[in-house]
Amino acid sequence: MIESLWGVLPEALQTTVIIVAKIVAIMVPLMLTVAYYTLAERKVIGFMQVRIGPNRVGPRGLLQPIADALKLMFKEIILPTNANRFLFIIAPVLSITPALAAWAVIPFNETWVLADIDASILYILALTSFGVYGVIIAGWASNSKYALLGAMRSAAQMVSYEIAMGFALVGVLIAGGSLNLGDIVQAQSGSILHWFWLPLFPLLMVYLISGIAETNRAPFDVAEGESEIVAGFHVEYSGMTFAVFFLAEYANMILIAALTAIMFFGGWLSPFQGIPLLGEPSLFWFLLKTAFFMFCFLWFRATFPRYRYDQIMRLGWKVFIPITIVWLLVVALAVVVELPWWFD
Amino acid sequence: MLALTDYLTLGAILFSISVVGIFLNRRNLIIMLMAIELMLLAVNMNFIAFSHFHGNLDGQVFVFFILTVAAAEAAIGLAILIVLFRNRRTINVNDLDLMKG
Amino acid sequence: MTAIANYFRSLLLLELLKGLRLTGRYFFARKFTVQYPEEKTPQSNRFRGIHALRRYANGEERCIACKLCEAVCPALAITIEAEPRNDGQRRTTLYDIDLFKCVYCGYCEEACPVDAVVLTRVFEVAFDRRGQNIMTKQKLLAMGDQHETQIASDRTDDARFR
Amino acid sequence: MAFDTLVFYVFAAVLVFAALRVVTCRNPVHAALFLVLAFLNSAGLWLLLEAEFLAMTLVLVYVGAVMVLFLFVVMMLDVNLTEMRAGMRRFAPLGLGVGVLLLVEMALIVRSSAFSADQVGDPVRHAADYSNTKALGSVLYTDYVYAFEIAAVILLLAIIAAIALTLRKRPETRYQDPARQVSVRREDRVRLIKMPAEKRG
Repeated sequence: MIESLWGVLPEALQTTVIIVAKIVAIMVPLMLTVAYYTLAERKVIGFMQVRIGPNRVGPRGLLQPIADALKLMFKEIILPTNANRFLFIIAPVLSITPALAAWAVIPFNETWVLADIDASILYILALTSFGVYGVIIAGWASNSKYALLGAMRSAAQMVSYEIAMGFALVGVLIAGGSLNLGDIVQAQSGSILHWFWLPLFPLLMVYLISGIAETNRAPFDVAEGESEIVAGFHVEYSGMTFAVFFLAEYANMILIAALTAIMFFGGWLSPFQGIPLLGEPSLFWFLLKTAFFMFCFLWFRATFPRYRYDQIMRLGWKVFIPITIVWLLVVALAVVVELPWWFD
Repeated sequence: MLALTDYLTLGAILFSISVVGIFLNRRNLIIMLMAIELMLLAVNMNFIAFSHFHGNLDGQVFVFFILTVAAAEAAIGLAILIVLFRNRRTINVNDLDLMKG
Repeated sequence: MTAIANYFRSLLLLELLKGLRLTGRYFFARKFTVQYPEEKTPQSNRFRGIHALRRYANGEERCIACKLCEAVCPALAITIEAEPRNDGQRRTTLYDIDLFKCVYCGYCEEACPVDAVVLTRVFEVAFDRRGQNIMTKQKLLAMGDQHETQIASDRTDDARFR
Repeated sequence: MAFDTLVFYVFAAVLVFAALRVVTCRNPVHAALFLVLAFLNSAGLWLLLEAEFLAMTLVLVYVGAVMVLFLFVVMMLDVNLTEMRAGMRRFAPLGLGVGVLLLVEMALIVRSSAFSADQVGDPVRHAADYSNTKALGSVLYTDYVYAFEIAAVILLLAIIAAIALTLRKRPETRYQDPARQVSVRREDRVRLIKMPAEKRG
């Protein structure tokens, strides 16, 4: 019955249905991860501060994200006076779209990738650079001093760190010899020593730290800076609009974690390559690596005090960019002389 | 089937709009800069269309160089704008007449 | 030379790793969280919670309207008005404590010559209407009546330190 | 109507609308945002023309960096909007006249037989594994390598020029040197002194 109905559909519609199903298959787990990532953040930071974190809603607090979501949904959305209505509402959408759209090119294993395009690194760079608009527009449309200050800060910060991040990715694509994320993972196959974290270690550090700065997370969260500009660009947001900003931030963190796993830690490749069963490349390894870097985000937030704004800019321009440029030269040289076992 | 002329017409319309924009905003330096960016976009559109329809990559290479030069131009233009605003507290083109003597 | 060595050492991010190690260790440490409504932290007998006015054993209220507590209150939370009673004794007609102003310093208790105003161990207070923040004389006396045994035993325990 | 034709007309319509709003907008911030919209739409059109690399670069460079810079400047400068608008109506007839003249001239050229379909021919169909980025790169680093290096020098020049133009030392502000702050050791700052305790009077 169902098969005969399926056969009746025109071919274009069939592919559309399949693609939509794939998108849903990526988005639903992703949004669930985002929801539980917020709980994980509160739990992990609580644990590091010798507290136990939320434990009231459901067993061990496991239903807390659902309670939070319900609360945010039923809250009123307040429009500030003289705010630009259209831009005010569109800003959260603009900030979450790139965070979700980037998942189109993330390979989960050899075959599971929504769009296997050639220039996936370029695509991701273009999308992440677009993420800054949500912040700027939110800050400007709120018609509030604090929001504008926060937006200015995070705009400058994100644009500055984009350069360091882009250069780090250039290093990866020189080493991997491709712009396609799947090919980059394949280029790392061999053993754990063939993964790019070792030859590209400075770039890995720069990428990870720039990623934190890019997502406006602690210790680079001057854009929010609770103690100085209350909540930065999203002071005026409430209810669901605020929730969307929140989701965007966490989706971006997961994206950066996944990209780090793919580009420096061999994506779906197993660290025990060569050993039977355990050495099989699989989705599990990719998720494990991503989860580790997601944990690192929380770990950093629990550990480091917030940077001052001028220190952030100094770090980005005067430290990271020189380091990446120097290491790009090293990597390019290593590739040209075909340094054994890294780039064989 | 799309033809070369469709893209060229689009480029022409864009170019004309940006020329009109420069006339309309003769006082506002920022919008004038934006109109110039729009003009370059129209030119790029033509280059890429030609490159596609002739099967020759040289047009795209040229667009690449236009993009770099335009980025440099925007950076320097905005820097000049900021210095102007710092010194004169205005970016009105009519007020920038010190050189008349 | 040391400057150069320091520069290269700074590239290793040792301080950051030290910090991460510390928080990483505490991640596995035993947690000290007290599950508040079910569990409660122990209280001292000097705990300074919400106020009460005491009575003598015969039911006579202790306060003689000397207004020392009003004078000593650093937050100006206490308001007292007094008149002679029918039997000629001086008593308060109005004794209000504004809990929004009170800083729970306990000076009023220290100042009181007859141990009339005291701070009880009650700290779980919530208001849902305007005006509930004012502790009137009736409410204060009721507090005192309700918690008299606890108040008295706390005072006797603490007496030798006073 | 074929699918790509439909896409072309949608993108082109939004692009022309956005361009019109850029030049007629009352508020420079709105103008900048409409310019962003125009860039995004033309990136879509370039994808249609199989120029993936340049479409991505357009988004990356223009939307991600240049327009952010524009917005930054527009939001920072406290521009008097009414004064900016003053001459608009006066310049409108002249501007429109020149614009229409330009459009008519270009239309005459574009619609001439030199660009017609039989003259130009169909675009080259590429194989499935054709990579626009790779092809562009191989041309860029061989035939155009000198031009490429000049472009790099121009960018360097722009960086230096922009910094040199806007750099100013404010004498009243206090700066700090993080390197010096970090390299301070205890011995430089704290001096332990031994001294006899004073006698009590």
